[in-house]
Amino acid sequence: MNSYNGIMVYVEFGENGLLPITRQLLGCGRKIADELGEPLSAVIVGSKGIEEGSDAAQLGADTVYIVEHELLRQYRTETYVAALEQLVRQQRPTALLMGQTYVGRDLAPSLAFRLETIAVLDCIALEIDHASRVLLLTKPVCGGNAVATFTSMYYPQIITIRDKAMLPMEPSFGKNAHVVHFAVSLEPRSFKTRLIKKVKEEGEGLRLEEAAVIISGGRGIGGAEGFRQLHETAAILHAAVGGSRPACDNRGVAPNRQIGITGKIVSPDLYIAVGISGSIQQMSGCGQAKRIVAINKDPDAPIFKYADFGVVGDWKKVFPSFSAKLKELVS
Amino acid sequence: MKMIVCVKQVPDPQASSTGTKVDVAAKRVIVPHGTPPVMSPYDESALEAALKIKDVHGGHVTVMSVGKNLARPVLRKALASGADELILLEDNTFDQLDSYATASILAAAIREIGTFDLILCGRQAADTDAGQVGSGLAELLHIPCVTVACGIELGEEKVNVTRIVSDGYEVIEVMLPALVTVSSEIGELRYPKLKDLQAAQKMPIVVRNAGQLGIDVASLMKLNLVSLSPPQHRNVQCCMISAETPEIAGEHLALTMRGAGLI
Amino acid sequence: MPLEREVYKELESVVGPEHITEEPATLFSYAYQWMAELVPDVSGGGKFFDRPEAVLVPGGVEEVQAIVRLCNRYGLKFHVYSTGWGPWAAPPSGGQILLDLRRMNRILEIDEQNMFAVVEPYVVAAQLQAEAMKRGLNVHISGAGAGTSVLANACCFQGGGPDCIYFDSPQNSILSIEWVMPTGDILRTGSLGSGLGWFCAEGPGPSTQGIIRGALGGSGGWGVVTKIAIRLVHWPGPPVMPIEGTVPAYRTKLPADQFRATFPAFPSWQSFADAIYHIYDSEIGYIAHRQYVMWGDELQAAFLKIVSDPDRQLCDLEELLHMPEIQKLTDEMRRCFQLILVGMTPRDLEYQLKVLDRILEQTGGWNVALVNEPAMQQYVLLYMMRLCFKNLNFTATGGFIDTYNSVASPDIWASGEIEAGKKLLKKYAGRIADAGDQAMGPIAGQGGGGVTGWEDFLFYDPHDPDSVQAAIEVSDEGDRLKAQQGRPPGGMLLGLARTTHTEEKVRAQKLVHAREYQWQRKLKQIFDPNGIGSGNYLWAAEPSTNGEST
Amino acid sequence: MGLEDFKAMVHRCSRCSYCKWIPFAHVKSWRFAKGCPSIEYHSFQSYSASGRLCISLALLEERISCFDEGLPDIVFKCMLDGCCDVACKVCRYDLEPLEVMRNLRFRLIDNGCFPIQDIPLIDNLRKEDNMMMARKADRANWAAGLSLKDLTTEKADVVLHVGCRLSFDEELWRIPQTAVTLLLDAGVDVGILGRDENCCGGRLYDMGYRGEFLKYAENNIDAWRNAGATTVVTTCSDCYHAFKRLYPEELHAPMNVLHITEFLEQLIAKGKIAFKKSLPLKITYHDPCHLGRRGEPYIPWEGRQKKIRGQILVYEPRKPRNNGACGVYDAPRNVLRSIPGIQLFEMERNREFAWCCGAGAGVRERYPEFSFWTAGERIEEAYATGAEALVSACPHCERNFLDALDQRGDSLKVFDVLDLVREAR
Repeated sequence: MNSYNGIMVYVEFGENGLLPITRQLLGCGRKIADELGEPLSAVIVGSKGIEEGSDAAQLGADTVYIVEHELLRQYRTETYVAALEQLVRQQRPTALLMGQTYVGRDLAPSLAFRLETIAVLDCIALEIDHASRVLLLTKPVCGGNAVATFTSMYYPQIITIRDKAMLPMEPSFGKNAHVVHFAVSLEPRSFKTRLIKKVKEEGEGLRLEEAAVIISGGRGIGGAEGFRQLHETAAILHAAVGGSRPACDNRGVAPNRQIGITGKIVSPDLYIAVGISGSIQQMSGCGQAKRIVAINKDPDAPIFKYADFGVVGDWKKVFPSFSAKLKELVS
Repeated sequence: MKMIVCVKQVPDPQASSTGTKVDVAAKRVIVPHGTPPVMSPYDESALEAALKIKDVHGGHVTVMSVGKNLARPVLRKALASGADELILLEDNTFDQLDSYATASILAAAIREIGTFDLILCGRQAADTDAGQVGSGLAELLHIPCVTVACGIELGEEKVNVTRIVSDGYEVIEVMLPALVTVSSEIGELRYPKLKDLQAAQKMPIVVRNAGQLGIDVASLMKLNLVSLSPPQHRNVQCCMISAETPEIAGEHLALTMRGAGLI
Repeated sequence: MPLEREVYKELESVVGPEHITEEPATLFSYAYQWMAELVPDVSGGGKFFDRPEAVLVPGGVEEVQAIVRLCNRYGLKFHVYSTGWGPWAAPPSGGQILLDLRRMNRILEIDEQNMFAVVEPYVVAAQLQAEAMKRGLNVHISGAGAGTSVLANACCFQGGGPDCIYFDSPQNSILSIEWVMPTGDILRTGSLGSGLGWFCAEGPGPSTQGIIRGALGGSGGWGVVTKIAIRLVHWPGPPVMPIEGTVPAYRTKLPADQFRATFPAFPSWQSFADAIYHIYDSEIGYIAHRQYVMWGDELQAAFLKIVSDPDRQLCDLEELLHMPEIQKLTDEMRRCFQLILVGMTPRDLEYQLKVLDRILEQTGGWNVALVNEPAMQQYVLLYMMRLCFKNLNFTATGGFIDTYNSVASPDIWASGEIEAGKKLLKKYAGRIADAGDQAMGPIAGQGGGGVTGWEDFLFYDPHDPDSVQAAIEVSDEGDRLKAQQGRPPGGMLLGLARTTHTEEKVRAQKLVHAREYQWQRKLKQIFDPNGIGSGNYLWAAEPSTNGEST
Repeated sequence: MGLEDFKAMVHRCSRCSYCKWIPFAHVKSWRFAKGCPSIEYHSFQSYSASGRLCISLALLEERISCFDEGLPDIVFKCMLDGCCDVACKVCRYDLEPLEVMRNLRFRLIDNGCFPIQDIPLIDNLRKEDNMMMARKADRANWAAGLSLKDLTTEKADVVLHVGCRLSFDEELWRIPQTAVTLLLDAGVDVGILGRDENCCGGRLYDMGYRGEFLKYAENNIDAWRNAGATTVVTTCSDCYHAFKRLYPEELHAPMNVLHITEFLEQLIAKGKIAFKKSLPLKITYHDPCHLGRRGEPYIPWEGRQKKIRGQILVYEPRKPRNNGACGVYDAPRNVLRSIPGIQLFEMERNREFAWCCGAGAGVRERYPEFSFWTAGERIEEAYATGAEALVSACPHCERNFLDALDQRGDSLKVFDVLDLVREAR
């Protein structure tokens, strides 16, 4: 493993502070780091004050790098790649772990190629081959029809990890990390992109990532018209509404509400699948839900292999009475 | 406007899932016999994005694909849909490539072409789901990259790209030449007409092999595929609720969920 | 090596782009041959001989002529192909073009009064027979069956068959010929050459038929025969043969007072041979052939039961062989042949049946009762009359060859050669289909009163390398045995295949054994000065230098 | 199964050319002795069953490649009508030329080597679930005004599947409409899936798109189960073949499948359909390939090939032989014969060795010229019988004959068996 050393975790923040995936990355990173006998570090990238409130020293890493720059105020591929490139070239970690988030899946490949290595995205398992001390990176491929395990001899290994695939780091693990402010030099004129607009489009209801209950619709629901019914029911259950890729393509729900291998990976307590066949691509996004309820007119639809409760029938007929009954029961 | 669209030929992701198997020994996913490969759907959207720009602003669209045994009819569809040129980077060694090798081969071919304004790729391929070639290619060519676009608007020596983010979307202005990876929201590839297909059948295509491109795949591969296995399924017994009518079944479902404490 | 573009273009301008191809898949479809695996030094043990460089499908004699002239100009060898069945149909070596004559497929004329038909190369026997029957006539069908070319059987290969006893041999049935010589010039022989029509084989002056046809046929190396007139014989049956039964066990119901299938069988080979002489002498019989023994004398009865019954399958074989009545039948049929009697009138048939009875009486023979069952009678009549099931040769394994065949007087049947052949096959039992005496062939291979011919069949599995190897060994051993007896080699089919494609000196010497081959070779040198006509062994083998072959 | 599983079989072809002709026993003339439209139209040996077996071997031995430019033309210019298969099996018990040719198609499709003209067809199919380049929403227009059960919501014993051709070919709507009238009048509990009826997938399968076929087959079987149907009746031979043979073979889904002529034969025998009028008409009946030789029931078989007596190849246990013997030949003829006044003449090539109409296996869609030529040959044969009308039991045959006649400027009448039944009632 020559001169590379240490596991580095890329820390991401959401509106409510640290993203859950970051905890999971730290948990996984700690395990790998300990097994390899290497240190665990975390890196926070942003503009001044980014680390405030995150209690960087308590993240559970041995070292926390804080990379601050005015040009890093908002995520942009170019600036973040440039900043991380400088840190990684200096620190030479064995692996850099990121979340399979909108940022991670954008940042990881660009950074990897910049460093003349390769990234592996959307991993669901990370192990060490003890004989060779090589990382075994496991991820779904072919839309979830198969699971592949890769290795690479190129370092640093840049890896994104799927949400909920790893256990979060125990909160008790916190210890005082060595916090290092890493100075980067960024030349504004070298950048070719500019963020000109950012629009929040959460739409109706709760965010998918935070909802305990999700109602999700498939191709059969049709466009926005059909989804209105799902939204109404969601309001009763305090649920979020999502959709399969065809449903998004039909403009039934917003793109960022797509659940599946190319959308969001969710794991609510209850997932209600309406008119969703349960193709492997879809189930990759919600297979971790605690309970699944399905309404589908095809008795052999794969969704019934995942569901705890199911009704075979046309959703147009089943759903209204279901919804009405729910309303009655909940109120 | 000179555009290059990179497309990948993949096993049909919509293949009958009951017939799809994982050949563990060969480390390949096998779709049922009689299932043709397709252009990866996101790549079709990338092509559609290019054609939409061409519709409005004119321009030249070159489609490029890397692989072993590339099926002409699958890729000529791009020509029939409105692309102007098809370049196949085809070699027996271009098999089961990783993203780094694929991007490097594309980069070599694009350097041969020389000038271009915009490169479009699908956000990820339907087989490997790696999602790296676009970003990687941009890095290799030292051009900016915007990923997961759902809209592209052409301006003066720049494009405005609308990209999907976790809580909405953002618009990024990027100077040309640039690379954009495209998501399905941009729209499905238009249907080619029969006469366009027949015309496409006769259009010349350019084929370049590893030697001509000066490529040694072995030296480019950075990833080893150790194993490929079928996914683990959640193993539950589904409690099916049936009733005389679908309406009653709906009510029963709600009641059962209440009974099980789900609501 | 692909053709020069210039040459290809010129050939294309002759036949048109639709009728010339260099598509590799198509070229291989012409290189695949039955028995190719028996010539491993050329085929690598697989199914493909050398593929042609291009295939042309000319539409008529002018196009053939133009192609042959171009071949002369460019020194390009051509190989000619009609129905394409048999190892000699693929080009014997690389670098040749192939002329597929399938578009030259017309029956140009049926002259009822003078009883002949004029046909092009791709008319198959079943077609001409059907058209002839409508006019109360019939045509000879080669032993290879109804699917083979009438013209090629008459001009280019041996072409004999079960009906020679009545129809005469095909070479004796050729009348006038239209021949594109290897130089590209056209020669019209017989009455046709004198502008008098097709009716006569020999015009004034020397016979050209012997030159064109030679002893065993021109074998393709001899220009292209584009039309022949062929003699027809009487058909006293219905204009359309009535077919009944379920596929594959079709049957025909012909008037019983004019048509009769018989299976004469004998206690010894001597009586078997005697009966043949008597049949010749008494001039009875329309068709006479030792047919069903092709499956082996041990299996023929059981096999007949299988193939004549739509509900039977080969897997019933073992069960049938254990049945006492089949065992009895097997014994009854050991020394038998198939004799079809056709009366031009009911009285004629009556007479022939009486003669047969007398012959059986004299020789101690009997008529196997199996054939008297109506379904079997109808099946056998159809089989022998139309030779429409001849591919049953392949039914057991997909591969057969003849190993030890002989063309000789009927005495050969009593000479012990049958037993020698049987012993030879027994030795390889298991690796080849194990069936005993498999000596099949016409009772009058070369015409009435002439000689019999038989082929010792052997079934092997083309997919099984060990079985293929056994077939090669049996064939070679058979030839050695015959050489010891001072007789010409057997294994006609394999012999052709192997010498067509090899330079194997010994075999070549054997095959140029006969004087007529030598003459034909000399003639070819005169008629084909540029050596562009590609054929089989006659032309491929080096002439022998030792005394044996002259 | 894939092409590689047929290697032994392609080694054992004797290249005898039986596959190019009707069974020789049945040859009645020079003209109509030919059995294989593909080789007759294209001349080269490769356009025959044995040629395609040779090619399969060349492909398996990597002498040629799927990607050779001329290969799709050779492989796909064929109706897979199966006359070759019947002729082969007259003498061979161990060869399945049709199976090999189908698997050869699957192999090419697997590699994306399909005729480019397939693209719009398959694109539309994936969107609209039909093979007619039409809209799914229009699928049930033929049934407008008929009071029929909608099996997406109701249940019935019998589901009538009319297929893509009859759903969208307005000129032929009279055929399913007649079928409905006859069935309802006879008191049959029948319904349709209407707009939700899907393509049967049979033609896709023959075209090489087995993967697409599987999806449709799965869908249809589910839809029938949901409707509680025990019997599927179809007015289309292509669909009949798909349901009768392919569904049980590929999806192990046994279903009682009847062609409408079989059902009518039963109804007539039971006296539930009576004829009041005489139709003085000389007709000849064309056997649709998919109803005749290819419409044999599927009989499951699991076993092995073994050798007995040295090298004789047999199947253990006995393997069903699909040689055309058990196709549906008599039902349509019996229906026709029961109509007063009808005189039925047979063409020279009939039943298991009938000449194909030219429409099958994607040829009409991909190579219309060849398709019409093939139909023209059949029309000539029909004329040769002296008949005034050509009757069939498959809308694909009928459409192809109508179009070919149109092209030739001919006026031979073309009917479906149902037309004559309707006229005589």
